[in-house]
Amino acid sequence: MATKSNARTATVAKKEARPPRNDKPAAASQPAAVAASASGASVELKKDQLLEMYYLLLKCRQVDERARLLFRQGKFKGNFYSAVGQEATHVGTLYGCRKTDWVGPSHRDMVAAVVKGVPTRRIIAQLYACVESPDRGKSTPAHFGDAEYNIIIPSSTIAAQWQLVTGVAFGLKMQGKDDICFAYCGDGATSTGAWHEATNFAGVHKLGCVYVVQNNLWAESVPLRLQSAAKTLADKAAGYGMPGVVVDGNDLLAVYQVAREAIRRARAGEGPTLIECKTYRWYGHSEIDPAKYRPKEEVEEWKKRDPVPRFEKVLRERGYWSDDWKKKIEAEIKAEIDDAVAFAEKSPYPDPSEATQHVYAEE
Amino acid sequence: MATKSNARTATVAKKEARPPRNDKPAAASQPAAVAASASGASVELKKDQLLEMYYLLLKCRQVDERARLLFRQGKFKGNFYSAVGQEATHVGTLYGCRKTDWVGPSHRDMVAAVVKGVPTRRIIAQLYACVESPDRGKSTPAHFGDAEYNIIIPSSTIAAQWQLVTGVAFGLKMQGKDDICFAYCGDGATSTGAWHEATNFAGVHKLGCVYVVQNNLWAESVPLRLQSAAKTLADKAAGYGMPGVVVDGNDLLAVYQVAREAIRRARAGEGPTLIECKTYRWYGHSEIDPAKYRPKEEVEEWKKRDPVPRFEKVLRERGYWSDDWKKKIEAEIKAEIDDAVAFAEKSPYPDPSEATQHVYAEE
Amino acid sequence: MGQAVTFIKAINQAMHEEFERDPNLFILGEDIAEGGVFLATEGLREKFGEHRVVDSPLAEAIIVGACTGASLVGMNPIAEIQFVDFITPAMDQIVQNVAKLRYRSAGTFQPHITIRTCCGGGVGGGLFHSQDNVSWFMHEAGLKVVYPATPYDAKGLLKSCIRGKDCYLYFEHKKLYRSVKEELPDDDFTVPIGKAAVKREGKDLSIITFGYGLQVSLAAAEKMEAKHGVSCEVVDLRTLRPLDTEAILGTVRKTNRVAIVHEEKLTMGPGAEVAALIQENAFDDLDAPVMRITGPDIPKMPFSPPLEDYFMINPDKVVARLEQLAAY
Amino acid sequence: MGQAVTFIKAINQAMHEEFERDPNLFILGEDIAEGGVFLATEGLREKFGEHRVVDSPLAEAIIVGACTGASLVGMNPIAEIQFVDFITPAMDQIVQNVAKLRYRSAGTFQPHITIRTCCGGGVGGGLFHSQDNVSWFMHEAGLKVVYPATPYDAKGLLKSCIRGKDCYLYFEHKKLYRSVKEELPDDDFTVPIGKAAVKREGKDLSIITFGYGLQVSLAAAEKMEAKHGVSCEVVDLRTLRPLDTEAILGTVRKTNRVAIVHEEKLTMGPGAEVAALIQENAFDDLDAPVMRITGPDIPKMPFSPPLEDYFMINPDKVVARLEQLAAY
Ligand SMILES: Cc1ncc(C[n+]2csc(CCOP(=O)(O)OP(=O)(O)O)c2C)c(N)n1
Ligand SMILES: Cc1ncc(C[n+]2csc(CCOP(=O)(O)OP(=O)(O)O)c2C)c(N)n1
Ligand SMILES: [Mg+2]
Ligand SMILES: [Mg+2]
Repeated sequence: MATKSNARTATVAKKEARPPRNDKPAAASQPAAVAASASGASVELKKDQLLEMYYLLLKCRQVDERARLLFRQGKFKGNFYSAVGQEATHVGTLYGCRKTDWVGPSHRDMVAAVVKGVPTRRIIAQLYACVESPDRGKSTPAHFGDAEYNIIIPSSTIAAQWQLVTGVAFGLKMQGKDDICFAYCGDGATSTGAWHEATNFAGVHKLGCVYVVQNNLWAESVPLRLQSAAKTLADKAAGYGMPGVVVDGNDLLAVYQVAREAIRRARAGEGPTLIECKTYRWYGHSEIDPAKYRPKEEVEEWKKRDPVPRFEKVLRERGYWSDDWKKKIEAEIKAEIDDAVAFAEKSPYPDPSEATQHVYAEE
Repeated sequence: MATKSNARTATVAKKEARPPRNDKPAAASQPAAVAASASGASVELKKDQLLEMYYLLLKCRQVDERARLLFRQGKFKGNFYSAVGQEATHVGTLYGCRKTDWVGPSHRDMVAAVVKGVPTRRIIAQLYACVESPDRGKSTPAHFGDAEYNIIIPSSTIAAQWQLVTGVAFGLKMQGKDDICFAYCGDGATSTGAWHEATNFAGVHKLGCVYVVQNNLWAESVPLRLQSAAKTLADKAAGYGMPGVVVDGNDLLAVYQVAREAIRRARAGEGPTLIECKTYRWYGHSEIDPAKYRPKEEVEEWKKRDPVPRFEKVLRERGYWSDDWKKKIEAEIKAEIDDAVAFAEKSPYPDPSEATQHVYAEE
Repeated sequence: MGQAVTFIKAINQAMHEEFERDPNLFILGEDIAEGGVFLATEGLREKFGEHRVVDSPLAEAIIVGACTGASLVGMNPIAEIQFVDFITPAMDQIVQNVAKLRYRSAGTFQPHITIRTCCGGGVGGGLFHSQDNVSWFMHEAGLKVVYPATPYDAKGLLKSCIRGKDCYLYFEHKKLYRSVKEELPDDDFTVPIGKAAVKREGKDLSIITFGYGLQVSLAAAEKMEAKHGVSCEVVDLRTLRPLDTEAILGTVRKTNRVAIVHEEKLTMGPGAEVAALIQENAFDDLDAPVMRITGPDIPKMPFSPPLEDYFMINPDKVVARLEQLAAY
Repeated sequence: MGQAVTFIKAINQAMHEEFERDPNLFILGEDIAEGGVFLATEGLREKFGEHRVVDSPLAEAIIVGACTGASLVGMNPIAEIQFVDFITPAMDQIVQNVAKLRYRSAGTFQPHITIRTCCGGGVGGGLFHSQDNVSWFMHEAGLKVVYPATPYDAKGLLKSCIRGKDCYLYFEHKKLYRSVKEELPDDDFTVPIGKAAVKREGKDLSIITFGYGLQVSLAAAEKMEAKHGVSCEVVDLRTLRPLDTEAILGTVRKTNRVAIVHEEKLTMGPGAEVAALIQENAFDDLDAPVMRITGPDIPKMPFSPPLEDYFMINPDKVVARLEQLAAY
């Protein structure tokens, strides 16, 4: 394991069993490859924090599912890359971060903005490519960025965010600041030269980066076995002189715990950490991908590991759960999204003349 | 260590102590960081083979030193990248390989051609950029390639050879052939995206590649500490799902032994191996680099680890040595080089009209 | 003649037939074994196996590097770059290795590769699924650049690349994939690389174009005829490197007025070279400056529909400019 | 005025002065802390420390990526690409991230970077130390491309990049580094980006050029005057994107005959755009076609001296073509 030479305390990570690495159904080859949940034992979080985390998890889910629905209803053009199934990787890493911390999301990380506290109106407006979107319709839907919240607007070119975030961390380090940088990418992204050059650079300069690889076993229709022969993707970390941790990406508290240590290191100037979250996207690569290449059993198996009810279970165990509360927040979130949709639908497309704006800072 | 998860038998590699990773003088920080020599114990080579290896080692040295001299005498233009001090990495890996095996040399690997059995005339002619050079003067000196010997002509762009050789191995695999591919590069090259993408690809497809990283602690004036934070460069191997081995690159038999296993694996279709040879270039990055950035002590320390006398010692210990023999082969090699120089000096530059040839196969 | 097939089907057919013909042919790319986003590779894996239809890691440099290397031992590779927007990570391999390996070895190493990639906008792809980037490669000696506009040419040119000895970039405009259909001969055929074709005869002015520009130009030509009785000749370049100088100058000498139509950005777009070439070689034949009717000088291309529309060429935009040309 | 300084010294001075002026300025590149192959960065590390003069890993993509990212938090980065031949691994970052980040975020993210790189042949560099590759970047909206030819311009333009808000590529022709000297003002000065300069007044014909082409063109102009009494105006573009259309058309309208001189390959070289632009906008002012006097259409450039000579432009080659232009 990549953490070997960088011994760490996160017990969660060490207990993690590996989900299957080939494209055979997970259930068939290695049943219930879910790690023992961290379920809080070593994580000190107060009740209201845990409830807030659940709220965020649910909000990610609802925003993402609504985005899918809106796309299928033809409400916005382009495409959409759903993160449903992977939301614990966003909430677990970003919960409690500073507004001034930086986030480099990839195509599947629109909901990172939800966790970072961006108003839902801004997020939905981006899908509608309208003037109320922070990018005024310049970029494709789901490529949500927001300069106010230090969320870098994604480029489609895989690992672009990884490079930029690394550069931001380099700048912050030169400025002696302790804001840190979160970057997200998929298993496929780890094969790119851009990813390698950036991760290596962060290792050399001990940058304040929390690198989150969402290993969902597929890159479009390409299975992991054709992507990498590494035992785990976290094994790559040693080659960059940083700790690498594998964690059950569907176990919110497990992710949270692993992320805390990475965040501590990053903020303390001890350098970056590579976190591999084993997770799964429930739907196709994008809304136009029927994803027939994945065995049904594999999808079913992973849906059973849905991070939302798993975290509900934690709350129940601790006696924090109430069905009424769930209904209440669900309704609240729905109302917020409804409002956002109404808002975005009212917002016009940009005037064609905007096409020539923002090419340069100085003409 | 990267070999951990890919347990191998090479005891040499495991005994290897790490030379210092910073740009402080080696002697100061970690005296005599030379590994216990494999000195043959487990390597079964007959006397004539050992003598042949010495002969090749010496020939590399002499050809390289003559090239340096010729450059300083103004006999050829351009530049030259000396491998003096690193020759054991070439002889140890390529000794006994097939003529049909492929080699992807970098800028510092002209002498790989010596080991592969290329006539010295061809090699020296390349320096002179004359019509007798296999490339008819198209490429810069020291970028020696030879289609007859399956030595890919180097491009200056670092890691280009790594990519091409990986592709050759992919082709050979598709054809079901058991010829294998050797690629050479420096420590600096491991930071490139091209290197990463190629190595990862070879891991996925279990290609017949022997990847040799000559870690000479410097990439031009850039010290290793600014190149990589990995404990060893071989640590990168695990991230590609292949064995990584560190070896004393100035110990010919140690390199040979490690390479044998890598070659066996490659030929048997078991996949690639990453070999990190700890070594040192005696001179500047190129002949125009005074290399003032390196502490004198470091250079002195490494010159003491000269692979040539170290291998002489092995031969002496085994009772194979004779001063007369040494004198004889030295003279033979010198005569061969003299002849090659005379040959190259007589060979004309290409006609200007050749400039427009070979751009396309079909006009 | 067989039945009418789409542009994408013509490409798919070409590959099926060539895979059958040449056991050394293989294809390497992202997301291709299942057929790909546009189904260009549909059925290949099922028929020829996953050792010849290989899903690559997400790594464009090694897609090109591995194919090039494999060609040195006699394999015949097709490298697929999913979208030409993602060709930039392979720039080093294409420009420094592929384009120059033959040259720098004085022809002793003989790389051969067909790099297929899809390009072009007007399909709601936004900034990273609408690029062309063809100009960069037109500049590089050692590469040949092919850019078909019809199913027939797509099939015939792809076969020529696959059977050729050089290193080819083969561009497929997404907007053509399903919008054009054509009956193709049942028999094997190829289309020569480096030859343009007159796709519409005319006598008053010439439109030189390629790719999706052909559809737009043909429509504009109809409108010019109908509206003004101006007879437009339309020349489809088909290959962008090498340019078919003879065909280009031929139409210029015939009509004395010429417009270049392309979707790519104006500055240093393909039209720059064509315009420079024409005025150099047929200056005295020109009754008007060579006109470039192209996309604007902004990143290609913003997503929001009005912005995309602003970028795209269309018959009306072309007609508006051609009217000026005719009146010059 | 101070004492005469070389081109490379002017660049070095510009950086020293700007490092002094702006505490957020830093430089990242390979082999720079010791001064670099050409001593462009000499003395910077000693004076400003290794946290501001940073030797990077051998990785051009992250050199550009890290600088761009750092600029988002207010740092002012210079990225050095040791030779422009090695800019290809950074193509993705430059074209997709740097050039488009401002645009795709509607100006809410504001990248700023100066990418310095050396280029050009005629110095025995062969195929991988002689490239220009400037054409690719001229094509990209979002980038500004600067290519000085004299010490004064080198210094003034570099300062403008460093103080500017945009993303710049700054080209340094190796052959100029020590071959041209000029006295520079003691006082701080800048040279505006996007402005060409008439470097020699003339009335019979115009030479439009840049970089090393300027030296060659000035020498050729002298010869034309001496040999034929032909008075040549020489215009130095200085910035290749955006082109100074006004200055270009100005000289064309004055002399009515124009040649573009550059070392880079002909096809899709910078001259293509300039020629296209001129004939588009000043067709009726032209007494002869715009002539392109450039390097040949082969990989830039083979090593062996006769092959290199074949590639390089020189005053005699230029004069031979200008004689044709004058006689047209
Ligand atoms: C450089 C580049 N190459 C190819 C693509 C096309 N593409 C978009 S997403 C994707 C797969 C990404 O897989 P992964 O990194 O595992 O992320 P996931 O979609 O699974 O979250 C590909 C190949 C791209 N956007 N950029
Ligand atoms: C892509 C690329 N970037 C930069 C260079 C310039 N360059 C040539 S050799 C070199 C250093 C190589 O260092 P290393 O890989 O350690 O090999 P060594 O020279 O030490 O054998 C550099 C930066 C290059 N040739 N190619
Ligand atoms: Mg994935
Ligand atoms: Mg080195």
